[in-house]
Amino acid sequence: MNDDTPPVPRIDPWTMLRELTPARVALGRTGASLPTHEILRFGHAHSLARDAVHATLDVQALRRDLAVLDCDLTEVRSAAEGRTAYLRRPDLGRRLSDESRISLDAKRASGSDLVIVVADGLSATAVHANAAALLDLLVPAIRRKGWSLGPIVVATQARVALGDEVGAALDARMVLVLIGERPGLSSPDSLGAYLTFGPKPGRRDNERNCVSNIRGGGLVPPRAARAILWLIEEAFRRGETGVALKDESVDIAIEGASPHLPSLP
Amino acid sequence: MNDDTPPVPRIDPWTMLRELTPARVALGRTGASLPTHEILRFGHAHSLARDAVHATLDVQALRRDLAVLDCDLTEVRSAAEGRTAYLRRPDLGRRLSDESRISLDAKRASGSDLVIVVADGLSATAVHANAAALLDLLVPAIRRKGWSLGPIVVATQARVALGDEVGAALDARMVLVLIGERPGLSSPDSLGAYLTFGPKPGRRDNERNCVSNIRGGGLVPPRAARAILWLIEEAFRRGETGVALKDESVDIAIEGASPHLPSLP
Amino acid sequence: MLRRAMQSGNKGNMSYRHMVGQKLWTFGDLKALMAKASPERSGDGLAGIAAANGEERAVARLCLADVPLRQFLSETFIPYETDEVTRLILDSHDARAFAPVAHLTVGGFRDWLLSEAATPLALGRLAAGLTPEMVAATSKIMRNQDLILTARKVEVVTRFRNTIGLRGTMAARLQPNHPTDDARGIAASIIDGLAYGSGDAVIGVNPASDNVAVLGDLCRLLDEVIHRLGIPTQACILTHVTTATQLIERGVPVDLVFQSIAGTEAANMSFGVSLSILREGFEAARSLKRGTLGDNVMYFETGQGSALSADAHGGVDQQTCEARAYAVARAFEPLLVNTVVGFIGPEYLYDGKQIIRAGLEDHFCGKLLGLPLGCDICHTNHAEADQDDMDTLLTLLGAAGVSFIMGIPGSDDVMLNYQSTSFHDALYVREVLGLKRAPEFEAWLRDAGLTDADGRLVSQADSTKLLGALPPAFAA
Amino acid sequence: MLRRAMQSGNKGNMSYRHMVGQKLWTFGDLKALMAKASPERSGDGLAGIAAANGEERAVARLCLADVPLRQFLSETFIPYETDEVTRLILDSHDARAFAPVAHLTVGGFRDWLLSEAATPLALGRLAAGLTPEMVAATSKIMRNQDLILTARKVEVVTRFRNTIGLRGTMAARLQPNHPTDDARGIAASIIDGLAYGSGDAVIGVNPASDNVAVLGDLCRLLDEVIHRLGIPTQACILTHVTTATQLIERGVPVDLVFQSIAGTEAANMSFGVSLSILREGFEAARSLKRGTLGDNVMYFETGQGSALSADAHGGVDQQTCEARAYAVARAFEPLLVNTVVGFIGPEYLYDGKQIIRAGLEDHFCGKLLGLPLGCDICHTNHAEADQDDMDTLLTLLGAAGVSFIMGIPGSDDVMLNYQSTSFHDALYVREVLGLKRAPEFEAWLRDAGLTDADGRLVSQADSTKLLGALPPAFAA
Ligand code: B12
Ligand code: B12
Repeated sequence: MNDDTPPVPRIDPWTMLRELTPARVALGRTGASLPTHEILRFGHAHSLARDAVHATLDVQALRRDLAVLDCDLTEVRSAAEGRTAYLRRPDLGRRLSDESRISLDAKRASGSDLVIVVADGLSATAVHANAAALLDLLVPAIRRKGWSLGPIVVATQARVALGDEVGAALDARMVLVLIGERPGLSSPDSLGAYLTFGPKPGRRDNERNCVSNIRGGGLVPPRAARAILWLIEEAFRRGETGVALKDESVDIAIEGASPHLPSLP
Repeated sequence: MNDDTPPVPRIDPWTMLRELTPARVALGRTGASLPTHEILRFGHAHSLARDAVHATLDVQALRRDLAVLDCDLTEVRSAAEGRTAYLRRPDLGRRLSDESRISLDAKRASGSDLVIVVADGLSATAVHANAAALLDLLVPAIRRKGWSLGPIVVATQARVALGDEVGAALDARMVLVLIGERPGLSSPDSLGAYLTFGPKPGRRDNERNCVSNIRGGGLVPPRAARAILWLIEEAFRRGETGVALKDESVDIAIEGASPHLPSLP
Repeated sequence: MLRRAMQSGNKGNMSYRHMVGQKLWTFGDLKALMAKASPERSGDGLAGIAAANGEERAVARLCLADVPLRQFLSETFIPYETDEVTRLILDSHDARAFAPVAHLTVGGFRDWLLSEAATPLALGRLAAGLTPEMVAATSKIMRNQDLILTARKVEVVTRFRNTIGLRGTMAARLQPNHPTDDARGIAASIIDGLAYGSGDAVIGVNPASDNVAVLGDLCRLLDEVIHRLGIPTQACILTHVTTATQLIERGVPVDLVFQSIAGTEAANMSFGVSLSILREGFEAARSLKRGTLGDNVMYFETGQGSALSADAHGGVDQQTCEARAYAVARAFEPLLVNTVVGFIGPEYLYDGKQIIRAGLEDHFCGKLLGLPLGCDICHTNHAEADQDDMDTLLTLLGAAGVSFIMGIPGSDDVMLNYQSTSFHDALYVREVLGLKRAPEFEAWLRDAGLTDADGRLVSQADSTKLLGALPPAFAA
Repeated sequence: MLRRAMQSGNKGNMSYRHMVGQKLWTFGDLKALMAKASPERSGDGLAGIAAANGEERAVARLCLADVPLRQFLSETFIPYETDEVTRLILDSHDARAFAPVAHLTVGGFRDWLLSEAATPLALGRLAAGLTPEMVAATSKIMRNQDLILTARKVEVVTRFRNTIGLRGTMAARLQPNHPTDDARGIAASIIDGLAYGSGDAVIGVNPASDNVAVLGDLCRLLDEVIHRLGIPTQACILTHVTTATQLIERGVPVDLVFQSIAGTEAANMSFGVSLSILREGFEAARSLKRGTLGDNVMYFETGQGSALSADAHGGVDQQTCEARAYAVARAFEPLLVNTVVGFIGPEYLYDGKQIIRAGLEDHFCGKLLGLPLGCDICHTNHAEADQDDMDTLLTLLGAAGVSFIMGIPGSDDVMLNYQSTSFHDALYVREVLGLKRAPEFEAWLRDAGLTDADGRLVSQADSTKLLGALPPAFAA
């Protein structure tokens, strides 16, 4: 190697971009390739993200976290027994276990405007990290709005569509499913919110709305709560959720999205 | 497609070569590729060969087939329980199960010149197809030579080196292992013969000799028996098997290898 | 050893039989035969339509190879009466284009495709004569090498502000997603991508949000970046087609209109689309005339498993469903069609091997049907796959002549939560296979001093120049 | 998140530690660290030395990346005192050649290898300065694409009657095995292979028999075919080196001497060889001076798992054992070194994915060590692999610049009972990647009217000509 050879690996002159996004920008290169450190950091993150998929929901801790809300809390399980079955059989993750169906039917009181399902989905970590913070904001606001709130249903080995059966069993006008999104490499703790008007088995995804990427490093709970509340209100007004219902709320518009980021040098 | 286009797929002008070898010669081509029929025939053969690996040795049938030889027949199993363990754990396939070790120790009489092990190896089919025919020739010849013959040990889930422990347990001067070779696409029934002088656990493969490809379409049992007998005799004479012992027998020399093949047109 | 047998039964509803040695195998109908002839795949297992074992799979292939191509024109998999995709396929079938291969069986068609007779020209002319079911069937009896060898013969060229799909080129979509759609975050990823020579296929953002105002701002951001820097490329916000149509109506600058599509009417319905909804979006985008070199204005994404996931597969195997989605795509002359191959998860494509195979099949089927097929070579963290598998598929698709791939900073999509190909990965495959970018974009990079004459990144490129030319949202 | 830590302990017997977040990971010694840094592989699991899970594997790689290359010169994996392969490696290490990278860690070495600084020339000069353990360690922190990108920069050229390894070329061994070594059967496969343009690497027969007379006749058969047809190639009977030595002593025409080798003295012993036995064979072959263009007279075969299978791995992971076998090979200036990658079975390489990865690693390691590395891209029927996996590895190795592959009629070796690449497969990869044959052989094919100017098979080639020129054993 001569002295005039550039350093290996090459460092990007635009590393300051890193402060603007959690994306893996300005990684540098060696020839056409990623530097060793990045390859290995990536591999390590991958090993952790794979584990995150298998984390189990700590229902007791969730109960404790949600105690202040003074809600009726019920647990259900999907028909998928265990994580392996869950991963291979999405159909089972969308159906209640027989036991859970019976126990829900027993709870079916007079119905309610809204039932909230908190589901592990593909990331229990997401629920651990964000569900309580979100519900702390949502539940009081829902009560303020005067909508009647059914029990909070904690669902394990659950897919989004499990909410349809839960909502129908509890005779709810609408169901909100807060579910762990599949864990990403840098975002293993992201929560998704799916809203379905008139829940019943057989609803299709075009009949729901979604608020996604809810987490500290993403859509923070206060903004997520506002977006969800806007959608709930609008859905009740129109009597539908789905593709036709577009989010026209204004408060999460672009300019304020990340107010505390440093400006470019 | 024009009329002057050659036929698809192209047929090789040298298809008569097919009569000279079981190898897949003169398959024709379409562009650079194998014709559809060959691809699919291959895939079908592959599915069958994969099944052949999992065939289990029919010990009862083998007992019946070998009854005429009037030999003492013993069964042993390796320490690998089941086919999956066998495939993943060659180390276990080389050791006797505890039960089998005890039962063999009980049989250890005064020792013998030769013990023959008939082992499933990777192809029980090979044993079904060829072991009896080979032993029908070998056993009388061995007796004629005056070598004392121990029991015939039928071993399941066995590797070649299992013969070392069997031979040692039975205090044999030499062990001959007839074992199913891994099944090939066109040759799922090929038997290998491995000869080890002074068998004891820890022998290495350089201390054995091998006669391979014993089957109808390969080295037919009469020729295989002659090759094996030559090796046994020479091994007893020199007091060793292995790399230093080269097969210098003459009768399987090239000219007569497949006497009934048609000559070229 | 193998003997062939014929189909039996009434026209349009046959059962298929094949004799091997002494054993007669029966397959209920062509749809079932197709499913059983498919390579092992978790989704088909989930749907309960896969072959029971390797032998049944092998026999199904032997049987399928004997089916005449014509049969696919009479035996429908999803009824004509109830499915608009089936109607689209059959109604738009071009019998004249089909004529040169009309006499062939599936197996004979494979032989023909691999032969010297199947020139790029002949294949281009044939596309309109092929149905998705025909190409899917053919792919099932092909090895990986056949899929590569055939696909690379096909050249599909599309244009908006540059030229995609020329032989020897491969484009990349710059995918600068951000978990809150933050303008500066997105711009940062765009700068990074451009500096690494990515972005000729499209600069395409998946918005986390469905908020119409946010989406409008994003469209304007991309438009500004492209025009300030004078980049010969196009922008896309990958929101729902109905939202994009609304944005266009509101005067927002939209280059390409995006939509996820599937291969059955019911699956499309669960995506909230239909052929007529797609047509509205297509016409809205065309009306803007924003393309300078051509008017291919649609960007579609597909991926095996989506129909099954929506319980809308009608017993059709997932790869055939996927090929049917291409029939939907080709009705709208898209600039780009992207099979997002490992995106959904292991319930449809279990591991690296299944993802690799599916990627090659999709590319082959799309290309044969005349589409500009690219591939999001990707996996999720719940699948049994890793970057080695992605490197493998990338290299294979590069050899197969894939139209474009994704470029994501460091492979890690921080919003969609999955791993795809990085800016660096594109450099790798360009280096190893000598693949160039879209020529207009390649020239722009060179003129901007970012690459040398060979298209390689310049060692000490003054990529900071890019930073100066940023929109205000970024510099704020 | 990740913090680095240093090795600790006395020189030559260190323990390795790495801190990640709050957690301190410890690895007993360098050998253990190497094993845990290896990609998942059934053989290392069988040996009980693999990482317990993905996280441990990832941390081991982080830790290994920080190990200085020099460390491999002081910390031996198998004792110098008891292993002649270790002695060979250390005693023949060229410190001057090593100097340019002597200051680097494993991770820094990877960076350097992928950089523009690592030119083909620089890599060629470096080879003698590298040890198998260094290259094995580096391969463990590389992705598939890194292995391809680096290996293809290296050019290793060897010669006997033609030139192997020139950039842009790939040769093929014609492997005409027969279950009874029947002369006409073998000749039939040779004719078939030549007609398909195979055989430039070597015409190499694995004899089923160990019979000295049979082997002598086979040598004469091959010699006759090559000389009658005037083929610029070499022959080899793949019997034991000691047998080949005896044949030479008896005046039998032997071009190349073959031997299977492994990476430890004990494993070689179980193969019945040692460095001095190999030297005898090497010198015997050289003494015949049968090469016309060069005197590379050895043909070696290797493959991950052989040392473990012989219980002679000494706790070293199977890929490092394999790389050590290359140190044995390079002491004898071989014409060809062939990693028979999926040959033994699933207990060492479980499935297609493991076979593919191992093939790329072996090729990378061999090339970096300066060897003419080819690959028998193959699998057995007890492994979880199929022809799709083989197509994949073939394409990847073609891109990586593999020196040669196997050519077996229809992929099916009817004697060794496994599936490898066919004559057709070589045509495929030549077509897709534009790879040529050894130039002398390419010219011979053209002159014989079998191929056109591009090296493609001629449509109506009069390949029957070949049949006329056969030895009597064949025409009998
Ligand atoms: C996987 C996925 C898909 C898959 C879903 C199939 C499947 N079996 O998983 C596919 C590729 C088919 C898909 C399609 C679309 N998706 Co999507 N998808 C995702 C993704 C990456 C992960 C979802 C997840 O982890 N769910 C959790 C698991 C446990 O739940 P599940 O029951 O297994 O999965 C269900 C939901 O994910 C649901 N779903 C998936 N996407 C969408 C989108 C909407 C609007 C709705 C209501 C439901 C929905 O479908 C699944 C099956 O029922 C998210 C991004 C993210 N970070 O979450 C985007 C995301 C949810 N999708 C999005 C969009 C826009 C779409 C499309 C509308 C795009 C389009 N223009 O066509 C389509 C159509 C959606 C529909 N109506 O069916 C947006 C939603 C934006 C928003 N705030 O409304 C997201 C946030 C990503 C994005 N920014 O592009 N998607
Ligand atoms: C697999 C195999 C190998 C593997 C063995 C490792 C393993 N774990 O399996 C490897 C690649 C290491 C190998 C090496 C060699 N092999 Co080998 N091998 C085979 C093969 C293809 C299959 C064997 C089989 O199915 N065994 C059955 C299973 C159930 O038994 P196993 O206990 O799992 O396997 C043991 C035996 O196979 C044994 N073994 C393998 N090869 C040889 C060769 C000899 C001479 C001996 C004594 C033992 C032996 O090693 C294994 C582990 O202990 C056969 C061909 C065939 N059709 O059978 C050739 C075959 C047996 N080998 C052969 C040869 C020549 C060799 C070598 C001597 C080549 C060389 N010049 O170095 C070397 C060294 C052998 C030794 N002394 O160790 C010849 C034997 C010819 C003869 N009649 O003597 C055969 C017939 C193929 C051939 N024609 O080349 N081999």
